[in-house]
Amino acid sequence: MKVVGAAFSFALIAGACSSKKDDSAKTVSSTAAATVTTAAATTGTTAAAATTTAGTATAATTGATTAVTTAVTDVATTAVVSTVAAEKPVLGGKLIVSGEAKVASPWTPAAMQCDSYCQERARSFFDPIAALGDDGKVHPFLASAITPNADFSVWTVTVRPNITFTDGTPVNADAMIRNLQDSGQGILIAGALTDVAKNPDKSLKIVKKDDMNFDIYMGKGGDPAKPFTWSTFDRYLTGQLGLIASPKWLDEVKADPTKATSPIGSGPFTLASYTDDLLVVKKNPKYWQKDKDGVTLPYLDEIDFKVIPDSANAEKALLAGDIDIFSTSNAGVVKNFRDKAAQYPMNEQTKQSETNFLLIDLSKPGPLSDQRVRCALSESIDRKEYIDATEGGITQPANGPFSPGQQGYLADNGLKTAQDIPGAKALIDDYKKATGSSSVDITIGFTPTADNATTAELLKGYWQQIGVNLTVQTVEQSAFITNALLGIPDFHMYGWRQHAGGKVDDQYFWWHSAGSHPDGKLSLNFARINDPKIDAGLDAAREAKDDATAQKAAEDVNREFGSQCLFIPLDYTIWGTPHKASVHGLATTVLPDGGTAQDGAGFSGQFWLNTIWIKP
Amino acid sequence: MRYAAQKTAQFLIVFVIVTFGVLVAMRLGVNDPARRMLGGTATQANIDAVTAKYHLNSDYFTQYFYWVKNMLTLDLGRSEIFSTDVRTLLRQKVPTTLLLTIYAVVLALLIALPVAVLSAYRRDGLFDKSAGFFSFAFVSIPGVVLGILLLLVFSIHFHWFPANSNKIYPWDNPLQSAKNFFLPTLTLALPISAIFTRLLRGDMIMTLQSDFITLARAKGVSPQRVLWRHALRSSVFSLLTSVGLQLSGLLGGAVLVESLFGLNGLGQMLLESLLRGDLLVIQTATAILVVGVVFTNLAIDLLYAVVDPRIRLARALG
Amino acid sequence: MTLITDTTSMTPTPLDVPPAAEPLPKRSRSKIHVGFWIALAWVAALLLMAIFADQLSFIRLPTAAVKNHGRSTAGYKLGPGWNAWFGVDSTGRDVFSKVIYGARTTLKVGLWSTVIGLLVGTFMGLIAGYFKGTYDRVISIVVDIMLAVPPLVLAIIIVYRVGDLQQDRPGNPGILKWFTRTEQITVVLSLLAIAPLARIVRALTMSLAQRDFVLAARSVGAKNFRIITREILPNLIPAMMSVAFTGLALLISAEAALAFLGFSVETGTPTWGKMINASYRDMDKAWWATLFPSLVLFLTVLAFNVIGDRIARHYDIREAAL
Amino acid sequence: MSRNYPTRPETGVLLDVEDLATGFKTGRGLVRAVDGVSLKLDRGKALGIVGESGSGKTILSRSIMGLLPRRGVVRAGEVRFEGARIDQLTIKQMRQYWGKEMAMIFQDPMTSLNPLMKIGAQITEPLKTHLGMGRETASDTAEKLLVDVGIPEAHRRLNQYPHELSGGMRQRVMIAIAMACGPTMLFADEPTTALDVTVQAQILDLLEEQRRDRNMSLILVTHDLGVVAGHTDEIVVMYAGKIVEKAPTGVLFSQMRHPYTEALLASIPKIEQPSHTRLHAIAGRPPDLVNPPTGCRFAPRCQYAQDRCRQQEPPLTAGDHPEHAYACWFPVVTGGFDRPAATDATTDSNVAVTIGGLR
Repeated sequence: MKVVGAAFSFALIAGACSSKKDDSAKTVSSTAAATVTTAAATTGTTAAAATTTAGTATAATTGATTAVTTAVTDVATTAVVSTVAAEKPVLGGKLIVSGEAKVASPWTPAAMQCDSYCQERARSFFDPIAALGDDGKVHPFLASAITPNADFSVWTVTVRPNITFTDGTPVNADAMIRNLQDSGQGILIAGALTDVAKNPDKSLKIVKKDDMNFDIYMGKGGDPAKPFTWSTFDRYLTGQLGLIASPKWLDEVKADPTKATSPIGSGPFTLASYTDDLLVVKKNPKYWQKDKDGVTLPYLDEIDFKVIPDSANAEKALLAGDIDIFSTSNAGVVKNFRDKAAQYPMNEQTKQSETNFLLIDLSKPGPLSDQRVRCALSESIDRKEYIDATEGGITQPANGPFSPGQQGYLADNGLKTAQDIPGAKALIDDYKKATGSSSVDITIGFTPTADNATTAELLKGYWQQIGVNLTVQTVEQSAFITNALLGIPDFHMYGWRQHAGGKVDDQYFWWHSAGSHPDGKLSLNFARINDPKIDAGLDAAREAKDDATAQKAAEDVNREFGSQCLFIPLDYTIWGTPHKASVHGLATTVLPDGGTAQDGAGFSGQFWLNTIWIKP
Repeated sequence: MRYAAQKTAQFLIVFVIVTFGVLVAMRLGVNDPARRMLGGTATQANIDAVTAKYHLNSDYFTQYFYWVKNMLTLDLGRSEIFSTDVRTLLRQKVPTTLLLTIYAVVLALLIALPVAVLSAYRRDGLFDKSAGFFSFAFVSIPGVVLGILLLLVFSIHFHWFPANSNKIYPWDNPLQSAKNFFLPTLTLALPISAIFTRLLRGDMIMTLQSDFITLARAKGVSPQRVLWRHALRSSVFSLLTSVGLQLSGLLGGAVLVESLFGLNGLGQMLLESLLRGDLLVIQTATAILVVGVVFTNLAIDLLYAVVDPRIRLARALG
Repeated sequence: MTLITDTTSMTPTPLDVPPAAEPLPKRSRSKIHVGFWIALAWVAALLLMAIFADQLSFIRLPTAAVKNHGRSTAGYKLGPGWNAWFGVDSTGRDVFSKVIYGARTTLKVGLWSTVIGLLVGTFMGLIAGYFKGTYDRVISIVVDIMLAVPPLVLAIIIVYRVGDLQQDRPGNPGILKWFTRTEQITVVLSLLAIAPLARIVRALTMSLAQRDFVLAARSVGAKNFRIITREILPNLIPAMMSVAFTGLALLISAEAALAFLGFSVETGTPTWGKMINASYRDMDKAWWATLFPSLVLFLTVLAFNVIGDRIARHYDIREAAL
Repeated sequence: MSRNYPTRPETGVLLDVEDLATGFKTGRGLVRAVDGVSLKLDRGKALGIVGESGSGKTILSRSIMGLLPRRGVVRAGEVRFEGARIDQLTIKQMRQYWGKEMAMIFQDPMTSLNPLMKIGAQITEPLKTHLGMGRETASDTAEKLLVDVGIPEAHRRLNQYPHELSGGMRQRVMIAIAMACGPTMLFADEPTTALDVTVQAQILDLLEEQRRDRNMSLILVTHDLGVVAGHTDEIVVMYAGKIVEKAPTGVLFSQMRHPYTEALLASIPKIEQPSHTRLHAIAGRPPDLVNPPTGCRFAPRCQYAQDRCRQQEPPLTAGDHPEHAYACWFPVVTGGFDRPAATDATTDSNVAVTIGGLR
């Protein structure tokens, strides 16, 4: 049922990261799973994620139909709500949510090692500085304004007044700066924030203007002397980097790390209890946000976040009434709920989502450093069969890391997605003749899930036909990410899922040679891509001041992926959030500035919590 | 006394060898255990601290010494993988598995005792034959198959029980807890009850042929009393041994059911920490299992003596 | 005064049941026979099909995609029927063929691990039971240790570590590369079998060593080796045969459990446990892909148990000893 | 059913067994363990049933008492106890007799006392069941019973387990259990076989004493003619499920007619012999009771057997004494107490030689 290929998906920035652990989808948004450090993730997460969402909501609606009256609209725009718009929200009640990931723990935003579900939980007690709207734009959230200077090299954040953390500490410039500086020190985040200016002591160059205002400076390569145009920086403030915790609590955690499990923020809920399996949050009665009728949010009294690692189990749990809602990227599960839309409306996210692909460690000497071999492997795959076997037949074959709805997506980027065994075999024979090697042996790593095992079986079959021997190793997820990050074990390839997002800039440090380090050194550019055309495209997109320029740059990047077969793409992820018909208000969140929030704050497989209500 | 000393010595030897064996097994060929325990993005300082704390650079004996020392001071350490300290982790996981284990064995006994006693009493009767057939089938049905069938029928088809038994403890919500634990318990209990039934029936049949049973009947004691008071007690020795084996097997062997039903217990924790290379958790979990197994055996041993005064006598004499 | 008055009857009283009629017990005995032969036939058929799978035309290759009217059947698009007897699995492969090829692996692993376990366990048990003393103490401790860790946990730890050590990582002993995954699983499963077998053999040997014929052999000066091989071992064989079949059944289940938890043989080699693991989540829409391998697994385990049980009854071996 | 023994009649027929047959269904066919046995027993008297193992004497006593399993066992004939038929009763009904009216003691007190129950509990069990005694009363009564059967430190014994007592003590406990509810009829199945010779006599004396004290009837089942000699009023000799000879004790010993009885007598151990080897004294084995030989069942092993013996089964015929009966075509004349009168009796034989030959 699940995505095979992608053993793991990863999206530091854009929330693109989801990992699939059991069969289900674990979206790791920022996370790089347990391993990856967080900070970077944080940052990135937001942005990308946000993007994703927009598309999603729409789609969802369509699928879900029934109860949903909503009108769907054009993709980018709308988040459709699955609820009847006119109905008045009911206060009170308890929502039971389940998700796949267990790991979360230290809840300090700087140290959180968070997947999508963890992000979702974190946003119940932390507010982000900014959030994505369904217009694809960044809207201030805990800030009241986020404004760049003319060339996008200095971003000014104005703090929303009269808000306090639940421990009574005021939310002000000092609190935000404290959080941003903490987050800026993570290994990964440093990788993502290379173009934020740094002080001599390595801290981010953030200057407090007054109690409620501060500036963040951009600098090429971190150099404060080289002001840098970063037109999409604010997207980062919608993700983990933007989550703001009480500085008082952060100090307490520093003194006593065990306090890390009882987070304090300014969010709609406060934490009541937390274990590995169950997180309970209760309504924050003094929450600052109100809905458009002036009712203080949130509507719910309590949310129980359970952990069900396997989406198939979560499906059964929802059908049995044990839970009210969950998110999944398990296409089989999504498919099942499409058939049950009357009883279980579902939000679907099909645009701007992650790509399932085989990640290649390009720096390893061996057959995979040869473009012919890579392309032959790709061409020998019967993507239709793969999708039928592991994705319930509902996903679309992918031609690269750009999914529909993303900046730079092309229906044809030069990569052949149809199976062509003779052609592939010819390429391999060619390679063998050219290099004099008698056999092509490849090792691939997967996380241990049943769907991955199925994928591995299929791949082994395809590649056997073209004369390639495949050895399959299974490694648990966190170790898996470590392996890929450090390039330690002798894997040539990894089943992977990543790269959700709206803008190509969200993927910058995943693909840019600046993030590429040799095996043995931590490399956010997992594939260790070192391709001048891709670098050029990414740089151009980051500095582009208009969409058309960025779009063109993104398309160039996409074509380069296609012609070089830098990845072996399989298909695009579909996310679904099925829930009981009694659950309403999934995508109606109104942002403080009056805009409508993008579904799930732009993260794959998430949804807003503060405006959910349950019809008794 | 001699008995106690012997048992203690035996326990210590087994405990030391097993835990040391696990330590070596887990660290053999691992270049940088600290990095493995902490994950790829751990800072060097963090790695150095852990290496120093557990003496990961020293030989295995030294490492073992410090591990034991830490255990004795109840410093179980912290798991980065689960991002919590191991003691908390155990507090979360052990009750689940313990409950599951106890439930399963108790349920198995509740099924096996009456069935076996009745089968033996009406030997070769219709009940005995059908019980024999079913117990043979249940002994042979692999846990995976049984669990899947139960899930399919009772959870997916009838919706009587949750498919995913998110653990709820009886002291929190007895009814819900019972519902959640029922299918996993049943999956474990049915094959075990079949084993118990077969053993007990065989022994009961032997016992029922002995003179003291005839004597008891000749006293005019009721058949129920003859069966349950006289015959059962003398027939439980193989059963006791088997209960011990099953209990200790289940402590760690419930992994399969835990994973099938989404119960998050000791087995799952062990599996997960193993896959993620969390050496500390594995060692601690194994140590707990070994202690559990040894104590179960001890308890069974003591039960023998409770049931049979002759064993008491023999032990008292050394 | 007369104590006993008289015996009136001079001729035997006819009893209600004519003695010639052979009553119940005989019938039930022959019923067991039937079960035994069915079990044997099942195992034999499975073995034959597994061995000659490549030659039998009705068995597809497990990697061959099944087409239905020329179209791919991936995604369980074909249920049980004439085209594919047990239907197809998620990849559109023939479940029946996979079950047969799976039998190959499963039986190979099960049989070999039983044989290895039997050899080692019998050796250990014989030494401990016959020589007693220090040998016994040492072996008993070894057995205790092996039994102190729950079997599935032991298996998981070893299988995982062996697989882990096989990976090309600086510092890993390369020697483990010589073992295929199947061989690793076999060895690990045989480890599980050793301790219980050693225990049984030890107990049996101890009681045999007390018997008259052994004492007699010893009194005429027979050497230990001769006594063990000529007197004790042959008498162990019936019990060991029974135990071997029961053990085989257990090991097959254990293999399935391991595979279910994701510790299985190489990719591309089907086993029943793997097949179940791959499809049980889709039971609600494609019951056949889970049910048939489960059923075959169950029946095979059952068959081996029946055979073991039958041998035990034949030689009157008490179950408690096992 | 709730009769109280003080009001029981002192004399009269207590037990009347008529034509009792008992068979076991086996895979080979029906084993006719008891085949047409009739006997009567008066109140307060003692009857000895003698025969080798396998002769059906134990089955006979259990069959009379109704203790055999119901499944796989075929019973025919009538058993009257105090004039009422008890052979058709259900187990539930029989429980009114068991322990209260009839009691039984066994050969080996080690296996017939429950090894896992305290002696006190085993004695009080019937007291509580039949007499409805409470804990305290039952315990006191149990102690008195133990004193009665000659066990020292009775109070302490109540809390002991069978394995803590000597063999003789255990058998006394058994007797105490049997006596607990004051039964009118006691079956003693080889009560002394497992005991030392010296203890044997004590136990037999104890049984005798108890019988007289309580005006109880006793059926003493044994393979040892020596045991019954001094302690019974009448003796029945069984072979292969049938009665082959019966007579008042004195008459039997003075005028025994059946060769089997003679052989049994010959096998009484000498003092110096260990007590367990006796029955092997008769050559050959008892016949297969599924397909018994035609004619006299003892014929294959009989020293004096002739063709007629192998063809025709001898009926029980009356002997010289009115209460003496035996089933033999060619009865022996033994002991020199009485000369044979029958015409077809065998020629005078030297007893010593015969015995030697039989061994």
